[in-house]
Amino acid sequence: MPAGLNRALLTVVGAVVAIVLAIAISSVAIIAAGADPVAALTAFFDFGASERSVSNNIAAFLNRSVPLFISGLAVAVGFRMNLFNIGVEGQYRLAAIVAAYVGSTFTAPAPIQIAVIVVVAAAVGGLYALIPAVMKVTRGVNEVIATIMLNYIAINLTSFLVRGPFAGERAEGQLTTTTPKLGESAMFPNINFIFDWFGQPPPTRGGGVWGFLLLAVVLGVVVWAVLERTRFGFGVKASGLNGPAALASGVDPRKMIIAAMVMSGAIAGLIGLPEILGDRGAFNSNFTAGLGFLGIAVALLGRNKPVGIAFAALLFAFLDRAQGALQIAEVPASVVTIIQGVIVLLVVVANEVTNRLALRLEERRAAQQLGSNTPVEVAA
Amino acid sequence: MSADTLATARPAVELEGITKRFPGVVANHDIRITVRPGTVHAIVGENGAGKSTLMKILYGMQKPDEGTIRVNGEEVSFRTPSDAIEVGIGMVHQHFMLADNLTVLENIVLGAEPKKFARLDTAFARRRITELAESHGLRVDPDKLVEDLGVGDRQRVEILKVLYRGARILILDEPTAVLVPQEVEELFQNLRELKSEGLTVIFISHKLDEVLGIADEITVIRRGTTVASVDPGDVTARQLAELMVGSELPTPETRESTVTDVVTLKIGNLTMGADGHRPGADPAKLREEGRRLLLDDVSFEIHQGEILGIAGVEGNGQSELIEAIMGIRPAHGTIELAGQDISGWSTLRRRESGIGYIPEDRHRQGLLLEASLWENRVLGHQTRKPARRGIWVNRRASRADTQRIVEAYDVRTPGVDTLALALSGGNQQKLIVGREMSGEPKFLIAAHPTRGVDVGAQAAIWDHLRDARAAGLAVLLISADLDELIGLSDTLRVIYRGRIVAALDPTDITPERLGGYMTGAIAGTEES
Amino acid sequence: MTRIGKYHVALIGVAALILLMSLVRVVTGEDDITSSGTFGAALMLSVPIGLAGLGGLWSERAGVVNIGLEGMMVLGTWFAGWAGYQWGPLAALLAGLLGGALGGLIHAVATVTFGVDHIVSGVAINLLGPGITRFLSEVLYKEGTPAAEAGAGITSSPAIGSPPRPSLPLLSDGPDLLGKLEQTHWFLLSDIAGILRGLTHNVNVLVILAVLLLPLTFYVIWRTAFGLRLRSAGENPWAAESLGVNVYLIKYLAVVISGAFAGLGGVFLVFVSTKYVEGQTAGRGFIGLAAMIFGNWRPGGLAIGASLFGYADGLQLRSNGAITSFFLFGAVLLLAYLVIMARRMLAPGRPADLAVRSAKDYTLMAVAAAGMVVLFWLWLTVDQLPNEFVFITPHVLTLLVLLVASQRLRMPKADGVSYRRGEQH
Amino acid sequence: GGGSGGGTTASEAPSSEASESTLKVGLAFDVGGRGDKSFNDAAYAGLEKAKTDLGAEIKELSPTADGSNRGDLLRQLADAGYNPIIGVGFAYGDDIKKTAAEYPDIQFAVVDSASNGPNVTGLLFAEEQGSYLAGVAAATKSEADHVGFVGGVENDLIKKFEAGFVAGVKSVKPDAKIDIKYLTPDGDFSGFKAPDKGKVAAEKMYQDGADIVYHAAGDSGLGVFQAAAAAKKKAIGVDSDQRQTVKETNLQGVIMTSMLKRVDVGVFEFIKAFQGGAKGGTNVTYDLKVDGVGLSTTGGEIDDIKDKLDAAKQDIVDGKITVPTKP
Ligand SMILES: Nc1ncnc2c1ncn2[C@@H]1O[C@H](COP(=O)(O)OP(=O)(O)OP(=O)(O)O)[C@@H](O)[C@H]1O
Ligand SMILES: Nc1ncnc2c1ncn2[C@@H]1O[C@H](COP(=O)(O)OP(=O)(O)OP(=O)(O)O)[C@@H](O)[C@H]1O
Ligand SMILES: [Mg+2]
Ligand SMILES: [Mg+2]
Repeated sequence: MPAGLNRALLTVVGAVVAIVLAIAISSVAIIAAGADPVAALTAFFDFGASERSVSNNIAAFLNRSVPLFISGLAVAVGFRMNLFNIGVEGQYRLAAIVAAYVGSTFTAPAPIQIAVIVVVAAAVGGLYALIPAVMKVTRGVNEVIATIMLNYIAINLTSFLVRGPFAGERAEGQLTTTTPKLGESAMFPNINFIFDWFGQPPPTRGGGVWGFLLLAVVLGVVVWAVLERTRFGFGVKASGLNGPAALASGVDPRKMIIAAMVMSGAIAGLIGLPEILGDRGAFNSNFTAGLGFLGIAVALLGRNKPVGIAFAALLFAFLDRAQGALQIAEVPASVVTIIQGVIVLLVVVANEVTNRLALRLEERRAAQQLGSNTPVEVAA
Repeated sequence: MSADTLATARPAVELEGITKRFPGVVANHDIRITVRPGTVHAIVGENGAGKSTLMKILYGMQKPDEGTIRVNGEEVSFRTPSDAIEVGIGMVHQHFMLADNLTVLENIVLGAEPKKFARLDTAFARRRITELAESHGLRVDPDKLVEDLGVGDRQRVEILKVLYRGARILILDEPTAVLVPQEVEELFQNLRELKSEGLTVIFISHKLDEVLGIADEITVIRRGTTVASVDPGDVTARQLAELMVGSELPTPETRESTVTDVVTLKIGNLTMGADGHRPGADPAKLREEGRRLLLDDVSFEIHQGEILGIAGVEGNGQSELIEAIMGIRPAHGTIELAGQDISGWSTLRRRESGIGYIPEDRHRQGLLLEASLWENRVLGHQTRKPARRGIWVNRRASRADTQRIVEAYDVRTPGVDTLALALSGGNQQKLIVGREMSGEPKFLIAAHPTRGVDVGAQAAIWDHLRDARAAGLAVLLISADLDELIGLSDTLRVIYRGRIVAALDPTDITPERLGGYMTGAIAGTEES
Repeated sequence: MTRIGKYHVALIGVAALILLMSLVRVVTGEDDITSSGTFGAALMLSVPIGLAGLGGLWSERAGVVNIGLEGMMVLGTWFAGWAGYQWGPLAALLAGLLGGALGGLIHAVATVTFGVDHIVSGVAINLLGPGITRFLSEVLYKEGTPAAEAGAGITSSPAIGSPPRPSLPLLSDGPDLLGKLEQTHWFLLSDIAGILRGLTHNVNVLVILAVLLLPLTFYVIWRTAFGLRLRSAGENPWAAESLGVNVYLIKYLAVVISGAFAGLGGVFLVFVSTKYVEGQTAGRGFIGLAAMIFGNWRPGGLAIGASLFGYADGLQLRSNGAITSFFLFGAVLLLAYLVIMARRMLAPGRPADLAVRSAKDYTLMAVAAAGMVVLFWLWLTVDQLPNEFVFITPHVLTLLVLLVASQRLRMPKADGVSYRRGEQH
Repeated sequence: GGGSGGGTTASEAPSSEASESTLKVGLAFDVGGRGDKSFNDAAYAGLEKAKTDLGAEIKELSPTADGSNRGDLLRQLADAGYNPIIGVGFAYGDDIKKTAAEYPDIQFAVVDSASNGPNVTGLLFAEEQGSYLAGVAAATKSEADHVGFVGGVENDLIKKFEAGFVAGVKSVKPDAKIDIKYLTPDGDFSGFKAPDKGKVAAEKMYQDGADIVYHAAGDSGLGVFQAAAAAKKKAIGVDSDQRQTVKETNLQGVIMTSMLKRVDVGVFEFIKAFQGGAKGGTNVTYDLKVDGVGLSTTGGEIDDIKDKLDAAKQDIVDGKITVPTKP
């Protein structure tokens, strides 16, 4: 146990050092740009003057982290098995539009309707991810290229659907194409009540703090349990660490590839839902794009572990939230992207270094406890 | 020997007070060795004694913490292998150091490329290689891809690599581990030739009779330190072994037969094509069409309490046979376990029905190096007690059972949460043996169960195999160690080019004759 | 022997393909299938993909997976635009190369020195590239700067001078014999003329450079001593190390060159648009990577992959209708497959094969036949596909080709492995 | 959605911040942000004019590359006391609606989208009318009776351009051939940033005989101009007077005219009206009547057909011609 503790401690120290370094590097850039790094730093923590603005910004921050977290989870499930699912982007967009459309075609009591939408989204994402999985298993097609291609196809398909078969009513003069609006019963209740606990006014922003956050937490726990505690998760881990050994141990790599890819895709399918069910009530042609790619960074930053991914998603969301505040402080907002990139790079470097250090420590400990190979006895 | 005339010359290599520490391990401690030029100098020692580390230091791959190296009387300090190559040292590593997807020529010239402007001068290189090959009797085709070569050929490529660089001092780290006796003899012939040309050879091996046959001088290393330097004329293999370990050498001898007449495993007409598997194809037709077969009509039975040994030069179908039985690679033919046809079953189902598997390469097929010991215990048993609890992995029970294995099989480890990579190879192997025995298998595949394992662990593993056999286990034993094969097996089969070419009685066969069958020198006479 | 055999097969394949294209053109009347315009556009659109792919090839042959090509390409575009408007095209070329190489250097430091997972580092570079360039634009191109006066904005640089674009005299220029031949629309002859003219008429100098880089890359990587070391680093770095090869140095060089190639792809985009436009790479780094894998980590295959994308993209941009003729194209291909299969099955003296192949092959043939009928029917009935389906043509084609061919692919053995000196695997 | 109950508390922020009734105008750009030399910059020009002419204090914010924080930018401006607040681009439609509901005391405007709240002003532009004139000019000037249209992204906004252009061409030469090509589908905005693709698409049109190509493709239009220059033919620019904004001298000559979309006017007029006490809830359409759209005349290439263009314009203004907004 102390070994594990050591390791965790090292990881945290590494991450902190990396973040501090990233801030330092970005400060240099900010100074070079003729802006004030202190102003930039304060901007990150400037949630506005009024209580209401603070609540809104907290909501914006938390809401942003939800899709990032889910996206990170989706990517991580693949990574655990050395499967690189770049296709999360396409999977979530296709899933989002189909789920939004299906959800708008009927009304049912809220829990049922929401459940149906969630299931549809997961199913569509999973099925779309099944394509590269089957291609890999049956024909050995590299999943990286296959999913890149399928992303383009999904984007076009989505565009076709939103303008054609799935197009909904639009207000006069509204140019954004959209699916039909979801009924009230399809909207996921917000969790603004948590602001009451702190004596804060609830946020007025969009749907407030999206209730989907809770579902995301549950999802995180489920993914953790599946990956870390179940036999399936053991198979995933074994396949990821050593494919041939897993095969020889009776883990069918083809089944595992399909299962992991479908699971990844199914989770990916949920990425768009917080926004649809918590705020927009429809899928439209301006729907947030690029979450699938950000998910890769988030997953890597979180070391493909749900808890790490949660922290990474919060960090990214925290940085993203400051886009407006930075501009108000006259700091180029692209600093956020630079910080994100630098943090990802430095944190993984730090991970690498601390990992090696931890292994070294572990080996030394093992060797010392055994006391073997010490030349003392034969020191003649 | 010629050694006498050279005795007055400056030593080719002098190592003095070499010490090398790794985190938690002192691999070398105050090592002293003097190698006279134009001799074959053997270094022997247990696994992990520090032989490879010492040689890597001499070859510039690792830096010693203390000590001096003198080559031909001059003190040297190497930063990289190229420094060592420069003063005429070449090394053939314990594991092949070849790039499979490059040609023999490319592998040989790499790092010392002849150039015409920037262009690689292949014509010149081909000439040089052919010259070298002819003058040293090392036949190779320079334009073949290395992946198409057998082990013997690869070994020759490795030696050519060294000679190509004009090395005068050759280090050979366990070059014979993968060779059959005939190939070993051929290699030794090459070495003697090199020696007669004045080259110096440093030779590492665990096979003491080989060492006695070739060496002019022997240095023994124990636990990182030189403990003796002896003349091969003065010692016997047994004495040498005792110097190495300070104890008596165990021998793998089966005491009394426990073979019953209950068939546990029955293999019938197992056939596997080289160019992929087509279900429903007729093996006879495949043969008729002249397709290359990795397994060709292999049939045998193993009874309860019997160890069946398969002898063969590596690459003659052993791996394919194992993988076919495990269901990892598809093949034609029948496989029956306790009377039940299992040829259509998945690997998992086969394991569940009582097949245990000690793989030939523990790092490739046997372990999750970056996972804890108890997770490695679960591997292959994830669907059975005690690892299983519904859809969950039963962590507590798995840990407890791993603890049991650690104790019963004397796995030296700080605990069951230690990562597998922190263990030495022998301990890793003991863990694997313990794991595979714990499913109470009916049938066990043991592929090279003691490869690279030191004598102590070797004896322990042999004991476990014998005990299990006595309790009714059927074992398919595959090994490159002919003593082990002859000593442990109740029955012997020889596999050659995918066919079973001979059935032999281990009680009256010598390693030499066995080697004859394995290389096809003696035609397959069926004895039984 | 086998080399020559392969070469012949390739030639016959190209000939058959041109014949088929010519046939489809004549039947459908879609002249764009083999027009010089399409091939000119295809060439222009393939070059950045091909350059990114070459970047990938250099780095992956040395054992470093480079998914950061996109980010490096972005750096290339920005620096090319920034230097180009001030000091002309040559400066643009150099700056773009350097910008890409800088991205490569970051990747090399992370993966080679620190042993970071290659994909992780690549993803970080894909974040950093656009971030850095946007930042630089916000600082250097903001209102009131000299650049802004010259026409820069946050999303674009001022215009750069355009480089010369030579043509092949006589054949594609001046008398333009090929152009005349193309206009006659004769079977096969005009098609070949169109293809040749498209590849030689009014081409950007960078295109010529880029095309030359393919054989150059082949020569360097497969024929020189440096190339041998580079490949050995991708196949078995430990072996290379044991022979005194400085694997770190080789990997550094390869990855930096890789970045420079990606940067060059960016320069090309800037040359075409005569300025830097934010987002103009549009995922070409990823496509380049795909083209390289498609091409089995070899320059020739990569060229085919990049051309496939360029051709399909060029064709869909030029003509919506031509895409529908792909249905006919596919149908004919499937027909050819069926004929070959049927002949093989009916051939006497090989009853063994019949038994062996039976079930699986019959299903395959049935699927092929059904596919042929469907494609033929689609060709007859559909005359205008929704645009979205036209846009995806290159990607669908790639997937189909991969489905057929991807089992032959072989990547460098130590590709993506994090290598550390002195630590054997 | 849920959570709109907080609306009642909305009044406190602006009243405490906006002291001495200085005019504080906030503006949120569309993706691409300020400095895009196009749409966003035109909006900024209007904002800047408000600063100089009306003494307004101004603040402008750009969204993230994925546009996910459009709504939050509006709220941050609102919380910081800006009033009125303008969202540039139809993508703001949805976000403005929500934000306006949350801040009922603040006036909002959205460019290219209709009003969808009592405190929202829709600033609409009759692109189809301007494009109609561009079509008339193209058809009249075309000698081959063959023209082309290159759209950047196939969304409804750009389709308005197409519809107007086609109607304009047909009004002059009903049999004229019109080639139409979009570069990317809706949702993939790279079509506005792909000069190479614009070039290929236009090249094809010129090769097939078209002699004038109209583009509504943002930066991709540059490729259209290049193709025109190479083919020695003409092109029509969009949004701003591109004969002036495009700096390459060799390209300026091919730009026969540009369809102007006076977002600057729209923005400025809105701010001015706000200062005058105007309230939202309605749309203001900038059409030919108020010269919110029109054709540029730099270079004098369409001076000779001025009468014809003026006649067409008059017909539209008078309502004799209704230009379609959908192709
Ligand atoms: N790179 C390393 N890092 C840490 N420890 C090492 C390393 N290389 C070797 N060791 C340690 O040094 C000891 C000596 O190893 P070495 O490989 O030299 O043994 P050997 O005598 O060659 O054994 P074998 O007969 O198995 O080849 C090993 O027990 C191992 O614990
Ligand atoms: N490259 C290395 N880096 C770190 N530790 C190493 C390395 N190589 C070996 N070791 C350590 O050396 C010990 C065992 O090494 P080694 O593999 O030489 O044992 P072995 O008994 O020779 O087994 P094998 O036959 O499998 O090589 C372990 O503690 C291992 O962690
Ligand atoms: Mg060892
Ligand atoms: Mg060794």
